[in-house]
Amino acid sequence: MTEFLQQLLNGVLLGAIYALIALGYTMVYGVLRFINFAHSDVFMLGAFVAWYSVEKLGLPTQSIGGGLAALLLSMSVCAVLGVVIEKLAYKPLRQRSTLTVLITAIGVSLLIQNVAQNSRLGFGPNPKAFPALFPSQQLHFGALTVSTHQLVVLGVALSLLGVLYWIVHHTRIGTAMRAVSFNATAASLVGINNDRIISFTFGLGSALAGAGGVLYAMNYPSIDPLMGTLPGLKAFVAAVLGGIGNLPGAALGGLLIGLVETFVSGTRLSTFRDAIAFGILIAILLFRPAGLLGKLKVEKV
Amino acid sequence: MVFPVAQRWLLAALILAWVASAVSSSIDPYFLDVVMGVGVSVVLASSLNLINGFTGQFSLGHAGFMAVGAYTSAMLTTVVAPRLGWHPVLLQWVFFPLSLIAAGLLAAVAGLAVGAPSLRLKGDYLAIVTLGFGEIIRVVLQNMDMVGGARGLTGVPAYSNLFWTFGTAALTVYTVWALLNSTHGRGFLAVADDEVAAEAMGLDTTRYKITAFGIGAFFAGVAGGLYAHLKGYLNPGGFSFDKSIEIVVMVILGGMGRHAGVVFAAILLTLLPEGLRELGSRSVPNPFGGAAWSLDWIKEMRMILYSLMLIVLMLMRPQGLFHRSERRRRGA
Amino acid sequence: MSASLLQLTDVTIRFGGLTAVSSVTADVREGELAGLIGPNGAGKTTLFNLITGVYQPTEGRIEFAGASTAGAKPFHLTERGIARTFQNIRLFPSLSVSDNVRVAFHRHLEHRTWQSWLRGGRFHAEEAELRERTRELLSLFNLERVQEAPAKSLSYGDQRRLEIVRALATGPRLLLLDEPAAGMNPSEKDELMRLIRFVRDRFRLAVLLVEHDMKVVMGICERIHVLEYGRKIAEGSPEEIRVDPKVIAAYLGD
Amino acid sequence: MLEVHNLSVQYGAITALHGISLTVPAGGIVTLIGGTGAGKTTTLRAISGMVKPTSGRILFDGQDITGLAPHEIVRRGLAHSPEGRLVFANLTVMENLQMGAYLQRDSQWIASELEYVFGMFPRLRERLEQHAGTLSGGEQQMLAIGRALMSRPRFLMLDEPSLGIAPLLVKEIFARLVELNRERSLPILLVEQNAHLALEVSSHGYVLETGRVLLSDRSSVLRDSPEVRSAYLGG
Repeated sequence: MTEFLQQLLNGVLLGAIYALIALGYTMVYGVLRFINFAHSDVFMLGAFVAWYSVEKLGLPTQSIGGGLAALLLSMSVCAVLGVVIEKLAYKPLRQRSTLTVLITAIGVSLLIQNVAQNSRLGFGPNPKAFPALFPSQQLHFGALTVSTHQLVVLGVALSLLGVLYWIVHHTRIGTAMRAVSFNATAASLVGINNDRIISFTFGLGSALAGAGGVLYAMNYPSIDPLMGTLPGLKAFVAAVLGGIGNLPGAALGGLLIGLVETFVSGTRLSTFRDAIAFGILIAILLFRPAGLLGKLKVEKV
Repeated sequence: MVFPVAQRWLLAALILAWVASAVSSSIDPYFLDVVMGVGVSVVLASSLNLINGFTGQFSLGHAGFMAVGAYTSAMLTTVVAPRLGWHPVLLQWVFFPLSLIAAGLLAAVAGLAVGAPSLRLKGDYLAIVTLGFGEIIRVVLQNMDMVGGARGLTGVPAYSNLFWTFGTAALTVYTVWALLNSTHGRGFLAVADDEVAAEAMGLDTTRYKITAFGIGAFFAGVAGGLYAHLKGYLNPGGFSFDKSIEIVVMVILGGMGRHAGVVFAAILLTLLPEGLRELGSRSVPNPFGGAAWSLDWIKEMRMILYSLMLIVLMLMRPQGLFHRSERRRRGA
Repeated sequence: MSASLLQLTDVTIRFGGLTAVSSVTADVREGELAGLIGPNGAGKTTLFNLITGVYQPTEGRIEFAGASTAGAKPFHLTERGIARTFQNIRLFPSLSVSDNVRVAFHRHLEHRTWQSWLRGGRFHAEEAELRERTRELLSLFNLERVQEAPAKSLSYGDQRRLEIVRALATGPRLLLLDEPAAGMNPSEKDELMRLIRFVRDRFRLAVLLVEHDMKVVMGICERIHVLEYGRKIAEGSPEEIRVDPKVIAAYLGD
Repeated sequence: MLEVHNLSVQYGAITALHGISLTVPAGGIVTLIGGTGAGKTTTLRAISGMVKPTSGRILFDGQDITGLAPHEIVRRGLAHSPEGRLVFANLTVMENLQMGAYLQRDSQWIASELEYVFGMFPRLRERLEQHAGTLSGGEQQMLAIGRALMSRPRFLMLDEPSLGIAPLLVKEIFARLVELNRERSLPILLVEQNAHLALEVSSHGYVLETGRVLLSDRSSVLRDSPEVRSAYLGG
């Protein structure tokens, strides 16, 4: 029972991180209808900015203030980066086919990875130890052991999800985001500047990815320039699983993938966990071709 | 017997490959390796072009089909072949091609298995299912001790030579060409252009899409077999999602469904990193006198340059590098 | 009176809560020029999609040449002799004009796909014959001059005509035309009316026409079905339809 | 109020508009009629910035708005209720109307304008919390018009408000439009396939065919023109 609860907790933690990344994929898909492959690299950069802020800028470790500062710094840098990437690489392709944008996104992703791996321009190829940003301590609740880091991860992830929900549903710009994703033409006809909303969406999604990167690094305290690939891929799967373009779907998908991965890890099939995650995805898509919460569009003839 | 023009080209290409292969011992081995790699890329890109370019689907799992083929043929030549006690020449010239066919067939079965259920899915959803399938193959291979697991499979004999690589490349190019330049084959293009209209014109779009997956996967499997016997070593990590992306990039850069364009893009993109590596080992004379300038930085920067080029190309030439309407020309 | 080629009996289709076509009974006879009219959104195109197998009816029966079409996919129905054009022109835009027609001819081929690979004598003979038939068909409609151009580069009128030619290449017994006169000027419309009559006589088939332009419909149709709001409100000759009070109300308001 | 000079639009190889010119005076209702593919919708789309014209000029209130982005044109007071209504199906009726007031900051004005819209279409008030996608065609059309009004337009363009709507509702909607035009002297450019109705409510009409203006005259004249009668009025 304790074992189960422990795993459940770990699964929810991982799932919350996947959900943060998946939301970025899904938001961008919502407004632009394409898969932003560079998203997983923004996630990686998020972790590195936090690392940098401690190692080079000298933010204190093991402190709540320092940890929050590093987190906020990561999110801001990633947000700016997301906006810049969109302006430089994707915006000129607005009228082009999705495939063109997709390949550009792959190019951007490769560029970020390779610059990051370069020792002169970036961080170099070797893994780096990630510092303990927040005070770390083991807490015991009965037989259950929880680290303060885990609590921070959970707390931050849940608050960010809450803030996102509030932005999307209760602010003017959030409403505009929804409008653009429902119908970009109609949105422009009520006076919404679609380009601005798209920029904002990229910024918001990238900030969440940055936060996801920091939280992920706190759990798996070694970071390297290719660390984004696998979590990115899984978050992408989570977004599709939930129904791409659907925000609650992305959160649900992230949670599901996190739980499946954690529980499979605890069994003999542990080395198969990625395959099982994909297998579940495929099975679900075959029964619900538009994902769990997605709506199938019927083509007009 | 008089061969039609196209078959004559195929025959000429095969003979050329044979001759080149006969003199290959006098070619620089590194160069040879690169050239054979080009042949494998051509097979991979042309076969993916049939699925993604001509039939308008979107597969991100080509590396998975390649992996199935690579491991199948490598297992045949490393485990089965030694027990036969055949002469090495027979092994390379009879057993190896048979193993390639087996590799292709098994990959084709995988292709049909992915293609069939995926028909309900379109666009991004199809892409993710093929991607997922590729990853599953990789994880399964990583966990199969029989094929070396994550450590990889070593000691694969070096049966791939210029004849096999270029012969297969020529055959793939011919097959795709022959298929498209026929009334039945134009159906692939019609399905890509407008599925609803294709269905209304009596085309069984389902069959077309599955056929494209089957044939595409077959050649990806054969390419995998060639690759295995070229490198002499297989590692599941080599068939990751990145490899699939690499092939997709060739297809898109070549101009999605432009046959010749995709072949050129495959050649170019395989040579480019090697070319940059080669360039990086040289130095240019310093025009101001003094020590020559080393171009070492290119070696270090080559992947950065590659990705930058990709972005710039997409911004400048979104239709692909070789945008020339080859479909307009009439075939047989 | 000739027999019914197409028979719809109490056909209904609902999308979610919306009933797009409601209990429609209608028929098209062998060799007939029939019309289907009604205000925008009355369900005409939906009815076309039901007949061609794009949608399956929620209730009711559709029979073509005496056999039910239930469960048949569009390509099955094309094989059985139903061909169509689309309201918003759906050619194969990147294929050449002749390839558009050639693809539609494919079901007349004897050889199989793999024989395209071997390219033997049978393949070449059949392909040559098909090229000839394509050329003939195109020249009949004055499209031979553009046969190598990609379909998307054609003028609007030529694209509309090519769509009809492509449908004819499938060898239909019933041809469904969805607003063929859309976007045409009066002289083009006259030309179109001649063309439709010519097609019917030359290829000995029945035509069912959805059209907004009253002049075209009244000018060529022998029998007209009128839909409003998913229901059939009238059926009859152009003369009868013209004076039918229900039709006048539907079109003109009251 | 609105002047269109020699407007041409091209989609790929197909020319949809060949130099259309038209004028809508302040306070007037002008209608464009013509068959499918005549270029009516394209004209509206070009005016509201949804498609870029290949040539020609569009003047709104004396200012050149040719080639501006749609949101900039809306900002200047030109509202477009598009073909197919394009309401936000997943948002509620209320949210759709609030969306229409996206550019308006004055909450008092928004509240009073909401009241005006509900007064115009009482059915919308009854459906306030319903998702727009679940409304009937007629209700969606009312919502689309209401949403356009919420952007505080000085000029209104409507594309086929009668499309797929029961005749009784069409009558109601058109009656409201006429009132709206009178009460606020809001100029309206109306695209309509139901030529009879369109010529009834408008003061001036343009008949379009294959991207050209075929006829233009006072609506009462067009209504009696034998050409228009035979082609569009079924008589």
